[in-house]
Amino acid sequence: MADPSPARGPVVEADGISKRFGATVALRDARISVAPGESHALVGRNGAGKSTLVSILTGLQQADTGTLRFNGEPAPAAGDTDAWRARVACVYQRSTIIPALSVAENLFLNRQSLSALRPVSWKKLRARAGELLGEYGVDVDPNARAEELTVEQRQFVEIARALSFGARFIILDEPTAKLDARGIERLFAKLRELQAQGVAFLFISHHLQEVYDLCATVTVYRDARHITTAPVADLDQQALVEAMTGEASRGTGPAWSVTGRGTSAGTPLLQATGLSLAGSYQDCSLTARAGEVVGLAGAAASGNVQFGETLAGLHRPQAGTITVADRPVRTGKVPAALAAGIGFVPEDRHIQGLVPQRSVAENATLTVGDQLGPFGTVLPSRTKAFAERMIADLDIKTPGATTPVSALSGGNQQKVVIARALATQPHVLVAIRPTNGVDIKSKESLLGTIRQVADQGRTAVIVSDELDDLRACDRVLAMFHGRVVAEFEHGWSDEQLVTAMEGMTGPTDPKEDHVTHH
Amino acid sequence: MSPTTDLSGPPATAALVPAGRRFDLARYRDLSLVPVLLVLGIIGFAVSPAFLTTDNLLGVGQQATELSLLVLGEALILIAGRMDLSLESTIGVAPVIAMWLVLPDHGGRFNGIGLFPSWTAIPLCLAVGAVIGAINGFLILKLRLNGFIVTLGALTLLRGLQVAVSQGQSIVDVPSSFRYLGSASWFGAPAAIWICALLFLLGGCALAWLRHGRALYAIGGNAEAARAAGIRVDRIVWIVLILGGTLAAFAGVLYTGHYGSISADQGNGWIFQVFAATVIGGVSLNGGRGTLFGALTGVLTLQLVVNVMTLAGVPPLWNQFLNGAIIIVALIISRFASGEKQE
Amino acid sequence: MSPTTDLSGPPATAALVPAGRRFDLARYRDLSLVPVLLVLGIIGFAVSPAFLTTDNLLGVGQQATELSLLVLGEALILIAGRMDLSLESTIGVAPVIAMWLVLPDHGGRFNGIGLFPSWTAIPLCLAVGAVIGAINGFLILKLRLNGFIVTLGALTLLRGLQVAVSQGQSIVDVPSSFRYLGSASWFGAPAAIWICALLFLLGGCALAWLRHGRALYAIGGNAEAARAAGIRVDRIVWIVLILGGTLAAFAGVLYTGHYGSISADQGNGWIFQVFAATVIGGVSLNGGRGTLFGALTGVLTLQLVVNVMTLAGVPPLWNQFLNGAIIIVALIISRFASGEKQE
Amino acid sequence: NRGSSAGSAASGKPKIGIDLPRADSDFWNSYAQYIKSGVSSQGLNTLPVTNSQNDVTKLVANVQVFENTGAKAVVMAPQDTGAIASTLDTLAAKKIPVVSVDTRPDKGQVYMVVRADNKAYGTKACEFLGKQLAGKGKVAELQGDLTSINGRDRSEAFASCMKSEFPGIQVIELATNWDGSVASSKLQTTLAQNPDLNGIYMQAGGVFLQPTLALLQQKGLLKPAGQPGHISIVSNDGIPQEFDAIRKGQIDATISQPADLYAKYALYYAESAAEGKTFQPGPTDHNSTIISLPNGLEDQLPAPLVTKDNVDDKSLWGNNVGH
Ligand SMILES: Nc1ncnc2c1ncn2[C@@H]1O[C@H](COP(=O)(O)OP(=O)(O)OP(=O)(O)O)[C@@H](O)[C@H]1O
Ligand SMILES: Nc1ncnc2c1ncn2[C@@H]1O[C@H](COP(=O)(O)OP(=O)(O)OP(=O)(O)O)[C@@H](O)[C@H]1O
Ligand SMILES: O[C@@H]1[C@@H](O)[C@H](O)OC[C@H]1O
Ligand SMILES: [Mg+2]
Ligand SMILES: [Mg+2]
Repeated sequence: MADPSPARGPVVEADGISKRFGATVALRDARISVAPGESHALVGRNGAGKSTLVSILTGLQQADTGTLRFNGEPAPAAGDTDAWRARVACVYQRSTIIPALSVAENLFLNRQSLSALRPVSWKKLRARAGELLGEYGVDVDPNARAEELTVEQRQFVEIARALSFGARFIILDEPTAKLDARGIERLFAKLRELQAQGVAFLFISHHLQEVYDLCATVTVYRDARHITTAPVADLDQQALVEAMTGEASRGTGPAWSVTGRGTSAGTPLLQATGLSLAGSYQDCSLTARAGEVVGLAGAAASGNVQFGETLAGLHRPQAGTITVADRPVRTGKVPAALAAGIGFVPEDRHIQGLVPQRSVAENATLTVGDQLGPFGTVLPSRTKAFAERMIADLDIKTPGATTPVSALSGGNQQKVVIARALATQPHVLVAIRPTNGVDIKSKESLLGTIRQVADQGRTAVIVSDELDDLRACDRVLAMFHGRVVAEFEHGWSDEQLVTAMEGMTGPTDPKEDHVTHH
Repeated sequence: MSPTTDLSGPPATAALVPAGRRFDLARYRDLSLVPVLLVLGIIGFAVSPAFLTTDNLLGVGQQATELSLLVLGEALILIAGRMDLSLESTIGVAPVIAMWLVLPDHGGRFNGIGLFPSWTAIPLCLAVGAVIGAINGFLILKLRLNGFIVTLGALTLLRGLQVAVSQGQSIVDVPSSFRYLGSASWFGAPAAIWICALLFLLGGCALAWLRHGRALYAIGGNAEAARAAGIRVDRIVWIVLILGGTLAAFAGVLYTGHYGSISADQGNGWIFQVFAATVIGGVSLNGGRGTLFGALTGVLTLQLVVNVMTLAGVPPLWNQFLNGAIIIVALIISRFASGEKQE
Repeated sequence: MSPTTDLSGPPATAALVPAGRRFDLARYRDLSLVPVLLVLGIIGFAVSPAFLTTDNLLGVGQQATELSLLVLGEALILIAGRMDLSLESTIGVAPVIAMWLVLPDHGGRFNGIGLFPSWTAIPLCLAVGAVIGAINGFLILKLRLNGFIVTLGALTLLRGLQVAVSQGQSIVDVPSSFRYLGSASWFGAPAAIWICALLFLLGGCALAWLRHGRALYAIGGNAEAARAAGIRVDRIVWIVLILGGTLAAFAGVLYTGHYGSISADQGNGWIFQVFAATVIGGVSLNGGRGTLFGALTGVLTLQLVVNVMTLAGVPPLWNQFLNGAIIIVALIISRFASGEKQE
Repeated sequence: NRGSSAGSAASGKPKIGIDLPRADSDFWNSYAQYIKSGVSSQGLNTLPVTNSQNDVTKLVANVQVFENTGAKAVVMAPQDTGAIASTLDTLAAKKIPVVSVDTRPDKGQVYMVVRADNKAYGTKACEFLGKQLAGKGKVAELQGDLTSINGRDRSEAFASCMKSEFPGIQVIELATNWDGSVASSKLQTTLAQNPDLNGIYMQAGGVFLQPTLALLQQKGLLKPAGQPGHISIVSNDGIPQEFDAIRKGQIDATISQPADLYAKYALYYAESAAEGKTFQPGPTDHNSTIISLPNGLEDQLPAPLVTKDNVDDKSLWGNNVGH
């Protein structure tokens, strides 16, 4: 399919690209150039214009100005999708899986048969799908409907599909955001293999470590502009962050620190005992004391997310009890959990977090409707004041409290979700993947916000598989296959935790009390 | 109405550029029919001097009352992300069942079972409406059936029930309480107009300033997010469906008083009008957007069009054509006035 | 109907578990009305010996043909994630406009403008249907207006156009080509049945095995994703809307032949039946799911119910009530037979 | 008992299939009651009575069931007079005679049409109103559905009579789809525009009477006949409520569309047809005339104008129903 002869130029070269959405300038005179076989990273803060560039590079949208060339030739015409896909394949940031269709069909969407008039041979299609999935070690029935897959499995279907076109240039827009460590490893192995065959990548991620692991060149965008392009080796992490944020960073460490204060002394605020939820986890317990942040680590199918959701009242466990400050909480009811003082940051802000067309103020106060006025009223003045305080406290970048939340960049949307959870002044904050898809700068401040909760004498539970998140915890419980398998005090090494999350029991056994302090 | 992430939603307004202008437009989305109303007013004025008389305008107002109550109910339901087609049958069947319960079992042209005293007619009628809403709610929320088709079935079923109970007759001898509200006049204007205005005002205030009113927008906008934020989604939706049924039943009370009898095809075919009015008035069929004020301008637009066409003496053969055309034109105007794509 | 990615589907359990069982259930979702049809058959047999006669069953079949063509069109449109309410007017207005174009301008009870020779009547009629679909498509896809309300406006407008053009009269003297298809008999069964069966078969095969057919599911399931996969979403949706209009116009041809004239209220009120049949047959109102076979069982269910009720001598006053009840019951059965919540 | 509702007395008689056009209007409701009582008093052998809800496709489906269950004659009231044509052809081919009530099918063989002359309704209403208003003034006409043959006949006859006989009267035509609330709203607008309105012609009292009275009452325009400012009203149908209104002087007249005779003669002709009797054009023994149509015969039943003078006449069907 692809031309094996030496390429006549960069696989892609874009110059002077500008794109506006109404009043928003998403890209301003931006450029990028990816050499054949190069692994090229594109980084920038939320809303810097990365995904917009992706949609222009893949022909989904047309730039307002600028030139675009593939292998030295002008880009195909706007509607000629086949030509586009011969030049560039893409894993988009937003899922492009169609839930009601089978995995096999999703993989070969719009190319189920060789020509439009030739009937589809489902048997062959299934066989081809099986082979393709096999290459990624994804154990999925090609016949299953996509909606039956886990998020991670879906992401792999997505990746397998993009890579299966045989294009010599592949764009991956935050492909790792939905994968756990093992998944990321598998993906990277595959990418390196392809790279060895001379395939070029444009790789987008907010995990700078991944950039260093995988890429040779990095391009930084900021505020819709191109800032710099350099070999990865020439930019250390600090320089990279500076380029992204435009501010000299005040050092490498985060602004917050894990104090470890109150770890053993604090009174248990949250106590979950013997919780079981069929199909997700069994007999799990957790204690969180005032002043500490507890991590609940676990890979995709470990049940840690469901466990966190159960604490927030989203699921009713078959067994077990939850108490907050020694008072039992009715399980399976969000209002009960809220009343008991449990705040909740859901896993996916698009699904459970935000009401997109409503304002920032409304979203931020969704949980505290009863505190904004007498007799069940919601006074606009109080809502606004409340929201403005949140905006200031969490440093949310928004034109105003009345802006629809959908107009904010991803990181700022995530802050609104956190604001919503903090609005009730919870004793216990349960946050699931709180920094999902958020840029490095915002991540730091979000974790800082969560630490603050603990520092004020309350407690927080971070449910995540991201080591960066878990580093903000005083204590981490690792889950595997629905059970808590290990517990770590602050100061664990990455390998320790990762092994535990992969089911090989770490050096520290759960419930073990004697742990070293740092 | 599922919890979804709408990729094609409104264009994200700038976080970079001061968003003043754009934002204002969005704010006045609910006013997008006001220019249409003005134009209709001017045409009406040009067409006939009778247009701008109190008599005529109050007439238009009163004619709009029953429809507007259905629109009020439907708007609340749509904002909460649901639909109810059966309102158009409730407006007929609720009064008929109330009559059947209170009218004596002999002597009249229509015989009931005389189970309750006749002063209970209005409360009974409202209760029937509430029960209908509750049953719809049960089927939709507990059995998780498709709301559009459940209420479509209910639309047919209830109309059939009305025919069966009334034996297809109109009921002329209705209790005076029933007759009063639809025909009385307060302070120089029909009572029905005052009542509707009051209900819209109450509803509007509740949506704007009450916790449970605000919750409707959250539920309609993203039910999952609302649930995760501790809003009792199913309970509130159920209440809204019950409220919708009750409002439709109350529209039935006004209708009966206004037209002097309960006819067997009361409200027949109105649901299309209800949807048209609500949506051209800026309420989204996908939930989470719109105001009662907008919905009200929708009703008034449709009603004024009929009035102006009658005044202008449009040939009867072209009436229906123009009615359809006006819906599309109003839709186009409200789309471009608000600048938002509709999905 | 917006392009969405619904990640909140059923808990992602499967795929760990061997997915055989789940998948099978889902596969047979389209058969969920088959037991209902069987039960109806048994009741029919018990109720009257006339039920199981060729005459009766072919009669039911032919009565179902026109509705089933609308259902075919609507099912395609729904699968692609859209809606078209105006089909019920197209079935009447397309033949009337075709007549107006071909009938001579004097002498008949209904006078046309005689612009085209009379053999062009059927092609003209289909063309009118296509044009209507194309205009709807323009308003929905280019102006980005809400499809439900656009086609609701079109429903009223086209019905009004029909009344205006035909002056409210039925047109009795139609060209013989027009009359033939709806009344001829091939191999012992009405031609219309063969034609419908063929169209459903073609449609079903296209949906199951052709790329463009599969594209409808992709578009209805997630239009953004379909676009990213290189499917020309707007173009295909437009074609489907045009196809829907054409099928409705063709239903008009069959109707005219079947009933011997074009009546002014041909198809009036059918759209509810169309939706009911399509949805109880397993096609999702949210797009991306369902089959034509399912939709066909939906039509047959509704039609058989009427037949059995007539044979059983259900009192006329309770007819409509039972009609509504049956929609809800079928919905409940299809919901529990498929085990899926409906949204 | 499979399908047939025949009593033992009737079991020997030929089976008759009867379809009612709709169940939700006062007029047709009364017709249904007369049919029911006629069937039992005459001991007829009928198939289960069906209701086609104003939809010709349902009517055709019902007729098909009649054919398949052995009907020897069919009584129907096709509200769509065009679309019944091919069904009539089928029935003719099977030698099943058809009695059509209220409407005259455009094409296709019928044994007998039982109806009153709807054009005559319009003309009678016009003549009465014209005289009441002494040939000048403004009249609002609440028309029926533009797609209904009866409505159109009434409108056309009314219009042509007004034009030729009373050119001094201005007629304001209002289309209503047989819908009371539409009628009321358009009448209200018309009243605002023409406060000097002095006559109303309602094409169907069954749907327009109460809304009209309620509106006039609210506007203070409901003055008894004879008083200044009285608006002359002629209605159509002859249901009991109209008679009450005539007695109270609220309306002036109505045309009694004979629901009882419709039912009586529909059954009579159906039975005769099944027994193979034939009829000739000319006057009948029941005060009517049979005329010849291209596709059959029509018995034009008398439809008397009812005014204050004859409103208590016991022979009017409106005085015998419902009590
Ligand atoms: N379709 C659109 N309509 C309106 N505004 C848009 C649209 N797509 C993107 N934007 C705006 O363009 C800007 C750039 O967005 P883009 O998605 O490219 O950012 P990004 O760099 O990918 O951010 P993230 O790291 O969060 O993925 C943002 O301000 C966004 O709000
Ligand atoms: N089609 C669009 N219409 C309106 N706004 C859009 C559109 N596409 C993107 N945006 C907005 O652009 C911003 C960034 O978009 P993007 O899709 O990159 O989100 P994100 O912040 O990276 O979220 P996530 O990582 O969770 O997908 C968001 O505010 C989003 O709402
Ligand atoms: O009198 C009218 C009748 O002739 C028509 O067919 O239906 C409506 C009736 O009121
Ligand atoms: Mg992005
Ligand atoms: Mg992102």
